[in-house]
Amino acid sequence: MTTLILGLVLGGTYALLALGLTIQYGIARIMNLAYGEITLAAAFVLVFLFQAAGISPLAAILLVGPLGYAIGWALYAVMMRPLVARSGGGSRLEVDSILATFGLLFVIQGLLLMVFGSNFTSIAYLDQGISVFGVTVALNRLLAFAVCVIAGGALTLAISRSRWGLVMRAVALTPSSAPLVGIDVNRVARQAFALGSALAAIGGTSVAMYQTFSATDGVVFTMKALVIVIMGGVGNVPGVLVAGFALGLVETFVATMIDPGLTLAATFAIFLGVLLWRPQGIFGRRA
Amino acid sequence: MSRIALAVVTVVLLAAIPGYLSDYSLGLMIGLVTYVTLASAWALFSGHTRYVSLATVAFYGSGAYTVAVLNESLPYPLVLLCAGLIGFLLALIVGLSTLRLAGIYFVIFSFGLAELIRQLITWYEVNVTGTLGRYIFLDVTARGIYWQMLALAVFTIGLSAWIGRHRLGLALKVIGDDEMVAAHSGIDLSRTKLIAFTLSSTIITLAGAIASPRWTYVEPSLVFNPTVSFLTVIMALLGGANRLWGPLMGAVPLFLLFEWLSVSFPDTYPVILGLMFIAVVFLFPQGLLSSAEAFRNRLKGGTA
Amino acid sequence: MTRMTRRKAMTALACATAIGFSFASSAAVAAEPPIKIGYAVAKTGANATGAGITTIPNYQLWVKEVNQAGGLTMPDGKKRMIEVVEYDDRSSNEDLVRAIERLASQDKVDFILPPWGTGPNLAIAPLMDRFGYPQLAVTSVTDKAPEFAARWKRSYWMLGGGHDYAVGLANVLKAAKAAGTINNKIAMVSVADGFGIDLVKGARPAFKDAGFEVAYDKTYPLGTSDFAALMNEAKKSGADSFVAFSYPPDSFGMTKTAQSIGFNPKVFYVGVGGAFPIFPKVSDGKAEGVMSIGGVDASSPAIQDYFKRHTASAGAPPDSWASAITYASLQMLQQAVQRVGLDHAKLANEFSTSSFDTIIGPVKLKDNQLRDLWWVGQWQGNAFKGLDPAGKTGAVPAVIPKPTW
Amino acid sequence: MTMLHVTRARKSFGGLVAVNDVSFDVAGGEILGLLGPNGSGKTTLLNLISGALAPTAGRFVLNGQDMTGQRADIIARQGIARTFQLVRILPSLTLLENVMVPAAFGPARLWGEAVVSVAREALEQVGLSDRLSATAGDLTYLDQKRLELARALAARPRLLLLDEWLAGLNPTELRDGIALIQSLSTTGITIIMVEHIMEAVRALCPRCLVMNSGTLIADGPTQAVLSDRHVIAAYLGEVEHA
Repeated sequence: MTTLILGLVLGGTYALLALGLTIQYGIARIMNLAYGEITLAAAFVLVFLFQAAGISPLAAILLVGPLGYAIGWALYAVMMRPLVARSGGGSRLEVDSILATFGLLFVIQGLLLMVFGSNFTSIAYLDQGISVFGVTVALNRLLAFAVCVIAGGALTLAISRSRWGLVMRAVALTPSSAPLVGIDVNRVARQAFALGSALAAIGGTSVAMYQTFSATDGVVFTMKALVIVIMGGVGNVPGVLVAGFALGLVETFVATMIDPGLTLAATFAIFLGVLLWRPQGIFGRRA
Repeated sequence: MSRIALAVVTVVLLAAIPGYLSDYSLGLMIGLVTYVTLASAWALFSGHTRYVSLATVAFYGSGAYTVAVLNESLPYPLVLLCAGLIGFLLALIVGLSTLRLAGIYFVIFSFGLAELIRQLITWYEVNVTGTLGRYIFLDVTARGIYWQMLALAVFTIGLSAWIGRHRLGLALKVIGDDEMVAAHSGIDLSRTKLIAFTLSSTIITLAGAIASPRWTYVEPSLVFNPTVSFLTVIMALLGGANRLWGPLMGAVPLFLLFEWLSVSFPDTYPVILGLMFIAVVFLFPQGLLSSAEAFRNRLKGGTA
Repeated sequence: MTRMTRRKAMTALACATAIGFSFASSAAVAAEPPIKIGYAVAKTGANATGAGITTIPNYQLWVKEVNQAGGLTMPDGKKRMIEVVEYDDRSSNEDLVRAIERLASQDKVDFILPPWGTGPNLAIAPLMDRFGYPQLAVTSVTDKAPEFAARWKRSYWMLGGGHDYAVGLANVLKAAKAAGTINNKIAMVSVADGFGIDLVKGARPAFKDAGFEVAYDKTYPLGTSDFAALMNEAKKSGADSFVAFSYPPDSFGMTKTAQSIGFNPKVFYVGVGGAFPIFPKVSDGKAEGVMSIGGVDASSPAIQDYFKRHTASAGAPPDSWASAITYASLQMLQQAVQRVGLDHAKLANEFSTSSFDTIIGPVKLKDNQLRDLWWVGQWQGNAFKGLDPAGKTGAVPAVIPKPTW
Repeated sequence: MTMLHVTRARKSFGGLVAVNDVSFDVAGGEILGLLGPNGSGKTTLLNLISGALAPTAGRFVLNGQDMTGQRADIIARQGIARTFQLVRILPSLTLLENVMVPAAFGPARLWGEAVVSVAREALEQVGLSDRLSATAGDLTYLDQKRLELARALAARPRLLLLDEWLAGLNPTELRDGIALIQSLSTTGITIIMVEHIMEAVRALCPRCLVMNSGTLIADGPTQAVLSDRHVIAAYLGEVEHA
């Protein structure tokens, strides 16, 4: 029971981190290696707002989310769009976007180091425990879990039910033929990338509440998110939720029952296994 | 013929310079030759097939770690041999299981591989041998390392040149362009990819083994540093990964540039580096060599 | 290669008044050429955080103070300014080795200050030995220090070994058990890294000898960010003492997790990071009673003054473990130069044989190692005070049980 | 003499049966037309023969050798070469290199002088021999088609599969294309061609197969097949849909 609840809560924080990436990669077709840095930048901004301006982290989420959206929008327009145009829908975009966002990773990390220094950063907010079915869980983790479930649920609904979601799915499936039915692929991709950045930023703000971090931690977030995205199936929002929860459960299970030393190895082993046997993700459909 | 003569003279000159260099310049040359080797070996497989591998450090680190484990129990040449063998076997296993993955999946898999190997070695060391962090006390001088690495670099480029003229080279190019056509032309996809991947990975493992005595102390988190993989990719792509001399043309200027930046702008260099990186992607999409060629053609032909 | 830019110490000065002051003083000693001191530390990459907390601020503080005082005093009484040559090793040993080669053979600096971390210090040791530079390896914890000191005659190892810290902790716990304040069970976790393994290997026999039963003994991988499962298991183990041989982010994560799940062991010990100035904030102001590695003699005026100066210079107080020792090593250098000048052999001899007066008190190395260290410390009041060795000047008695969060 | 023997070939994707128990024989030296409306399974059938897809069921025998379920490269080395519906050249290679590929890796496995001369010959056959070192990606659409054919010919195949190779050509080009294929037939090569252009089918193929919704609905002399009631219905049906 303890394992189950701890695993689910941990999984929720993982899934929240991965939501944005799956949208960026699945719909906008940008493999964003700087994803973790955007998350981290949001975490720093939250801490700054909290400490310097005294803005409550909960209110700050409302500020940081839209900010992430705006930055994602701008990044896409300035940096990604020319690459997309150049690739002409081919597979070159993947390599190009990996390389370009790898550069972006350095830029953001360098800026964070210059502005916030290399020190560990941490705030204490909502970290009192709360009992869930007899298991004590930190409130901020629970909050991340809730945000994840709400954001993930809303996205799932929006994508499967609304017209906007239909357009998103169309672009994700066949970006080349979407224009035939009057969809502005460029606009949709930009929206998706911006939305992904906003989710990354929200993920970052929740990270700031429960974890100590420093300016060089971004890659860790990217990797975790990537593992979950691949497991869940690229662009598949419910898949990401399930994969995140599954990963949280596995890690907690391995840590409790087998050996905490193998948690990360287990993560990567599962990840590689999924890649080998079901590269479309556990929940993806075969192409 | 004159080309070969030129190459021989260059190699002889390169082999002779350590006598005239300061320790730092020699260190710089070692780093330079190491990355030329890595980038060329990487391009041997990835350049033509366009399978972007981020597993470089998985092999490089394995080589270094092998030396760290064996350096006290075996003579040095045997240690190198073992490292090569381990790289070969590892590449074989990885290759057999992964080369059917395409595109982004291969990229990500290769990245995860380095992490998995690192985690497994760590766990093994902690729980089985009970030590983490090994020492390399070998009587290999910086010059010795330089000569070995130079030899490996020459071998790598020579091998690439030979492959380029051999049917294996043509097969790799075809695979890079269109796997479907390759298969329908009679090319055995998995065998071809496996051979190239194994050759490339074994060389990379050896490079790690040769470089490791310079570090004295080896730990999984130190030797499996993903930056090595990324730098290798960037250097090869910058020069033009599908050209024989491309990786070299990318590795030399980038390596010197990194060195210069970190020396001159120790505080801001990540930002500059990142911006340049982005600039490279935008300005030289096909690599420096291709861009230079296109420029030359434009000068010569007037019209394209 | 293009000409490098030297980051002259003068330009590194933080405030305008200091600049004015140094101009005035440097004008007075204009005849003397500056002393070049070089270092390569991690400004980016995995080691940047550790180096940014413990190593770099102390180097900067010391250089600033020395230059404000007109420079290093030479044996003949003349003063020479310090000129700094610094490189970023990008947390890569290959780059670090090259940077040291550069400092030694290209820049021909007079003295090289060590990098941050055990691995980096070991990586440069053979080079420093070959070039003949003394190496004041402060931030490296290794049980093999005696071996290394014998192998590289001019290397000095100043932070002890994992075994020392483990035994120190065992002593503190043993005393508490004898007094009947804690039971004989310990829950122990360690990071799967050279450092964690060294400590845990020392701790297992030490705890056993002290009559403890290690009820929970697990290792977690480097880079773990969630400790809920681990801490829950530790809580269930029934141990009164929780011991973590951890790295800073883990130490912080465990503290937060312990607080949120209401895990209140009588002894709460975390590894690196526990003595960091940020720790009280991490623990939401409830650091009181938390034990960790290191410690300072909080009652010493020299230490108090050092904390003030460090805070003014770096914007934050130093950590209470390796920072003061780093600064003390620089004072040793300063005094050694004053006694014997810049000759490496003479400096090495001086480090090996003489005693020095530093902020951590008089220092005399034994077999090229600093052994007079704090092994265990505890947050008491607003300071992280040394507990063990109990006989050391400034040692305070342990507060056990720790107040609940 | 039977060159290719296809027995109850079947391919299903999930619930969709793209090729439904198709059986036929091809004699050596024959030029066989494969007709049918869009989506009737013609290309899938070619893919099954060339090994691009593995059949769900059925048997494929080439010259007495069972090739059922073999990989594409092994089938290619047995002497089957093909072109693709959407032209697939190797854009970063030169024309000569493009054409060298099947000569080097196909049934003959040539190298050195031999492979170059075979490649030149094949390029000459399609009229591209003056641009050996041009990059294939720079060619016009028609030249790309020619290049693709030259590549298939360089394999010196016993069986050549053409997937709408004549589609998209203007009338002059079409006439050249038909002449080209006709000139091939004199070399004794066996050809199966998927084609929509009736003019070409009438000129080139003495015999035709017609597929509809995955099923073989007609097999016989071209003239007879084209006037078959079912065949006309199938095509008209398609017209209605469009």
